[in-house]
Amino acid sequence: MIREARWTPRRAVVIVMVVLSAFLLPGCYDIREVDDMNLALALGIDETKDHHVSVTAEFVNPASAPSSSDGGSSSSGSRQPVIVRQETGISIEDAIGKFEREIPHSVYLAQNMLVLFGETYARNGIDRALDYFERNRAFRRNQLFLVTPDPVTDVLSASVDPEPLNALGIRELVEQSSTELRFVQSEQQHVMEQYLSPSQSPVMALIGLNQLGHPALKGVAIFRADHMVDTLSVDEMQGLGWLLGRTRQIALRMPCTGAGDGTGTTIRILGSKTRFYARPDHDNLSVHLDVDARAEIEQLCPHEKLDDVKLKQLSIMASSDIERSMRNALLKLQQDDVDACQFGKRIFLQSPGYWRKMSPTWLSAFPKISVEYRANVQIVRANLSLNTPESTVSRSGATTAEVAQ
Amino acid sequence: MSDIRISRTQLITALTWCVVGTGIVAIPTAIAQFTVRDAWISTMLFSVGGVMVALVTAVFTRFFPKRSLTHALIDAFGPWVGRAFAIWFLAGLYITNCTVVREAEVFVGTTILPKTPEYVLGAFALVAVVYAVYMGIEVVMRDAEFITPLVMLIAPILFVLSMQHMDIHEVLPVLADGWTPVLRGGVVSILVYALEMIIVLQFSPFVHRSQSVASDIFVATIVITVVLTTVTILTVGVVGSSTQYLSYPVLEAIRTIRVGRFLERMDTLYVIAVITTIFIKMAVCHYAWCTGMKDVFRLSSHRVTVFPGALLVWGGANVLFADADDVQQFIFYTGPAYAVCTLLLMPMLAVFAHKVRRNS
Amino acid sequence: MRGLKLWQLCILHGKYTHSMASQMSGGDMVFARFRRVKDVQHRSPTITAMGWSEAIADGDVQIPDRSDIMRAWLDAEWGHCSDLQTRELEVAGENITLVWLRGLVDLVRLESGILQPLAQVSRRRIQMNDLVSILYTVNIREISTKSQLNAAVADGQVVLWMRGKSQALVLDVSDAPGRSINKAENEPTLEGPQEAFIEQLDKNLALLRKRIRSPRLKAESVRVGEYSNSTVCVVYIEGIAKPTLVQEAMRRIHNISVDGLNDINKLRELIGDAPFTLFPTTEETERPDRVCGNLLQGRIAIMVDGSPNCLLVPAQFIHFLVAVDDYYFHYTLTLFIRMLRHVAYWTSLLLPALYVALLSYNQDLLPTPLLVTVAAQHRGIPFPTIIEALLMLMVFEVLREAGTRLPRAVGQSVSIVGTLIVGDSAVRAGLVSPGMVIVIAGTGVASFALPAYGFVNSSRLIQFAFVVAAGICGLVGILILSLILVTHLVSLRSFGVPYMAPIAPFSWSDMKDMFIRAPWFAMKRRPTHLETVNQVSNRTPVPKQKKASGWDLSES
Amino acid sequence: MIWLSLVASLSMVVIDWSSLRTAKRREVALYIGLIGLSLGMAVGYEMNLFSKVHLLAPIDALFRPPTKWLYHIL
Repeated sequence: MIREARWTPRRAVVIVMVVLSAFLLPGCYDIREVDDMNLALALGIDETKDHHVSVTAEFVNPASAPSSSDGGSSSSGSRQPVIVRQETGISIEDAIGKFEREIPHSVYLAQNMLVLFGETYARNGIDRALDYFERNRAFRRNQLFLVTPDPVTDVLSASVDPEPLNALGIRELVEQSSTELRFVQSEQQHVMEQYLSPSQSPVMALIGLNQLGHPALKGVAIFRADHMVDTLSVDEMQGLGWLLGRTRQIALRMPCTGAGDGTGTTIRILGSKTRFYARPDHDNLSVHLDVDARAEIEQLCPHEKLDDVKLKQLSIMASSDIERSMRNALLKLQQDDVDACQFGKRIFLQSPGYWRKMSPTWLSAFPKISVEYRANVQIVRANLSLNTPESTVSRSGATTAEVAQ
Repeated sequence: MSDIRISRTQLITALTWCVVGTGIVAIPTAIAQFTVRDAWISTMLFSVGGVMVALVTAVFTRFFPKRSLTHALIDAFGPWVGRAFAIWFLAGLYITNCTVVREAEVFVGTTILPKTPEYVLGAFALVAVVYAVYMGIEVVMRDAEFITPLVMLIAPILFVLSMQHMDIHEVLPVLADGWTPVLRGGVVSILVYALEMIIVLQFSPFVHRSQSVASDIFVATIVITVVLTTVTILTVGVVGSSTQYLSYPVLEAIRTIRVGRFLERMDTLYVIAVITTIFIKMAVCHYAWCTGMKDVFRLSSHRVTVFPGALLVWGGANVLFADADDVQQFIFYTGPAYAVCTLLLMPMLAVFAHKVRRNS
Repeated sequence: MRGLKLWQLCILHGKYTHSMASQMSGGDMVFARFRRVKDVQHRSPTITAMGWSEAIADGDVQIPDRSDIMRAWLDAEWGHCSDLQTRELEVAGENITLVWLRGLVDLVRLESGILQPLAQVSRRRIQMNDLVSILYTVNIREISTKSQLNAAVADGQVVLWMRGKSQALVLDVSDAPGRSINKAENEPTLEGPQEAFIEQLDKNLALLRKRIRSPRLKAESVRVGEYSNSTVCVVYIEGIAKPTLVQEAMRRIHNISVDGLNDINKLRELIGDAPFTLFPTTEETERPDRVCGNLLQGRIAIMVDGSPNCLLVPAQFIHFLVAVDDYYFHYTLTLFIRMLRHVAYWTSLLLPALYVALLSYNQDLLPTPLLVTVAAQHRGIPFPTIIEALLMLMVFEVLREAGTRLPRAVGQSVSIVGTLIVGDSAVRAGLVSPGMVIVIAGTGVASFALPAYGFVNSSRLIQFAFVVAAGICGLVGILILSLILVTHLVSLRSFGVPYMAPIAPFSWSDMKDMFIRAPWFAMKRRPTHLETVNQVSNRTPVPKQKKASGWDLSES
Repeated sequence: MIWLSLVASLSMVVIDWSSLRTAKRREVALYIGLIGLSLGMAVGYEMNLFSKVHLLAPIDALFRPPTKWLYHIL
């Protein structure tokens, strides 16, 4: 078929005009020049004494980054890379609205990567914030939800050298730990998943300031539904990791059996996997947790020799260490009555019907659950050296191998 | 005009994009009203609707080869009754088209251009649609063919990248709540989105071999079912229970993508892919409507109604529905029965009347 | 109007009058070999007539046989033509007049091939036929009308008229000035042949003949142009090219009625498909090897006397992303290069627009560290991004134009001054952001990577539209405009073949020479969308590898 | 929206002008009718008429009960 379109020049001109005017008439409603915005990288949310919400925002300081006008060399070191501002309002959006009125350039939230809840706010319930963060199109569900026991403003303005931008640095801190324990990376989406799961117990990473005033990962905060209940220290956090499932690259430190001079044995768990078995009786729920781990030796006590016996001994020690750690963590969770170890969810996955009967009384049942642990650590390699240097030398100058002969 | 030929590939791609375009936006949300964990079973039910359409098409093309649906209605019922039925069908097409435009407006307005008035967005899109429809069905089909490789390039990247956040436990346990929510969830995808494929009957005169239309629909059904099911599993796996309250769960699944510091924020890519496929859907619907108008009002060309029709669709999209929720309510609670009466019953009625007439 | 109608009649009448023409011109060796090409060298009489408006009025008026009338007519017709030479000779008692135009005639051959033999004639009462045998070193044909005489003189041939005869002889000793065959300047290649077309049609045809030594290579020619009377030649291979395609091309050429046609671009605009599109629907090339390759694929070539370029139709989008080097390199490299070229094309079209959209609308798409850097770069720039982009694009276009128009030595310094010094100082002065300079430069480089110059020009224009769309509506604007662009592209046709042919409508077998270039042994068929008469182009068996690649390893 | 629809209908009339002059009377009437209908819609939209008047109400009334019933029996 030959195209029947009879093009006349006038028609072409008109079509071009129509297309152009279609674009030009409405104007640019959504234009937002990159110069005219404050890039918010982190939001801190806390509560004032009169139960108002104070929002701390961390903006990129455009003057500090190398720009075209100063050639990228001078004066960038002296200025703060981020600007931290705080506003108070009756709700989060109210406080953020105040930023618009009090800071030149509008707030740009789409690059926000952290939401840092103050401990007070978290304890009084983060449900006030959740809908805002879920609904607002600017926020992405991979931003981190964190809790801090320290003043939010301090954490957000603390230096995280060598990373110039505070929020990026904190995010990296959390991500580094999350290679060991995945649940530490408490992205909004994971928090929401846990919040909506049968167990209803979100976990968020806990960021605090260390003695030098730098942010550091202090453990995790555990929530019963939307209220923060308690925090787990880094050690207890590991226990929670084994309760929950897979972990990687966790170091276990155990004291020396003999004259410990502070060093101790360190075993790095290369990877572990936890199996969960629930035996539902009508009253008494008993749970069985099986941890399988592979490990390598990172450090041995001085003068110790690595032989079959030692290896077996080490793996038993590591296993019992894991069991102890799990027991401690679970004890704490049961005391707090928080199912952060996701038992509820896992029971639901195993037998939805049983869970449906169980769920109304779950909070009272959870502390009574009897749990059996069985950890099995298999040491798969000894790293670069087979024995400690100390074990091979004797005062006579002969090596142990010679002595043995 | 009978020189125009649509190849089978073109028909299948166009059909696929027609359903997937808005389906990928609306179907997960629709199903999540009833079930989240078993949503993927509901999307699998799409194939039931697809097979239904394929059967109807097979019957229709046997009795009316080289006839569009509106033409067939007029042939079967005579000029006046037939025209009334055809107008009923065209009204259905018009409302469908309005729904699609409004959905697209709301989608873009919510996701990337919040300050732009929705009707402006609709006008933008319709400029492109009008141009394509004006140039004829071949161009629309080739558009569909052209974008296919592009979408096929984007989609797997997005899916693979969002897989990293997927947790298969969100989809388990299967059928924990029984079949009822699954079936309820399937209603919209079977009765609204699958039945939309009947639109093909408007093009059947142009298809290369009209006998193969039914099998093309069948192939398209399989493709669509696979795509939708994959998307749904992925979405539920990534987004989890939040699917129930999120407006655009698939978008949220894609927004979670983050690979290192350099690869993140791919959602606009997704929005762009969706708009592109919705563009195909709008063009196909509008073309079907225009050819219908041509049959009913005995116009010299489908081009007569391209421009004013698009204007009417644009007006209707903003006027028929008071708000975004209204669109959803319409699709969920009016759409199924309306689609059955308009899209499924019309061709069957035409065939029936044709048979009765021939026998008498 | 009357002239036009008559003219068309003439064309219809003289469309395929080769046989007639060959009878009239007598069978010499040249005709025997170039049966179809004869129109190039000696026009068919009917077509010749229409070139001159007066001649149309005259119709086919006989050449006068009386000497005074002839002289008067020549003075009137060729008056004020100072380069017209007439020479009256007395050969064996007969009065002979030679007429030619100075400068178009090879004087040496005039001397040795015509004047000397004539001077030696001793026999009395010679006839026209005797002259033909006397002047055996030149091609001779007989004409009988004034318009033919005019045309022959204008073509640079010598017309011999004998008193008392109403016929004349045309002696072909024309040697129009022209350059010799040079290297291809616009489509350079590293490894392929270097010859390029020149402004002379017969030489150009010979360049093709040299490569396709078969009588199936056909060259049909038409005279076009009321005054210029130039030859347009449609070249194709019989048995490959679709016959209706050739007919369509001939039809379009016959429809042309212009005063002068000396350039391929004029022809292209006169016979192209969609006159208002920015995209070329015909391809032009200066390389005979490329033309040959395309002829063998089933396309046809159109050449114009006086143009060093050749038009290839039908032209698809994909042809403009194919460089001739693709076929002279090993296919493994070409595969990568072709992909790169596709990327480069879309980059040159979209990159500035994407940058504008990302900076003024969709900042959320940028990764945070990048956005921080970009924002810092852009700080202090007085213009919004869209204005900055348009400004830079303009400056770049001006520089590019300055570079091409100036002599080569100066042009280089202009581009160095322009890009390096102006660009750098603009960045230092804080007028433009370094990111924008990178983007614009990247766009330019991407467009330089494309082989077809005319095609790149379209993207030069379209990129402005995209930048404006991005400035108005961000990525959605770009998207809508690209949808319109795609719709436009798929709606185009070139000589009946869809412009986006192997993609839409989709054809799997044609993909072999599209995104990739399949190895020669794998390209068995001609492109299906050209609907060639004969599909198979390659019958070579696939070369066997030394060791079997399958299970049956022979060494064990 | 009135403004935009006015511009749109004007430009489409200009584009189609040559076709409209040769078109049948029925086609022109349909053309004008459709444009008029959409202009009316635009005016109604600007007057906030359609938050009160629901154009799809008859269809809703007709088809919502069977759909609800369908959901109910499943």
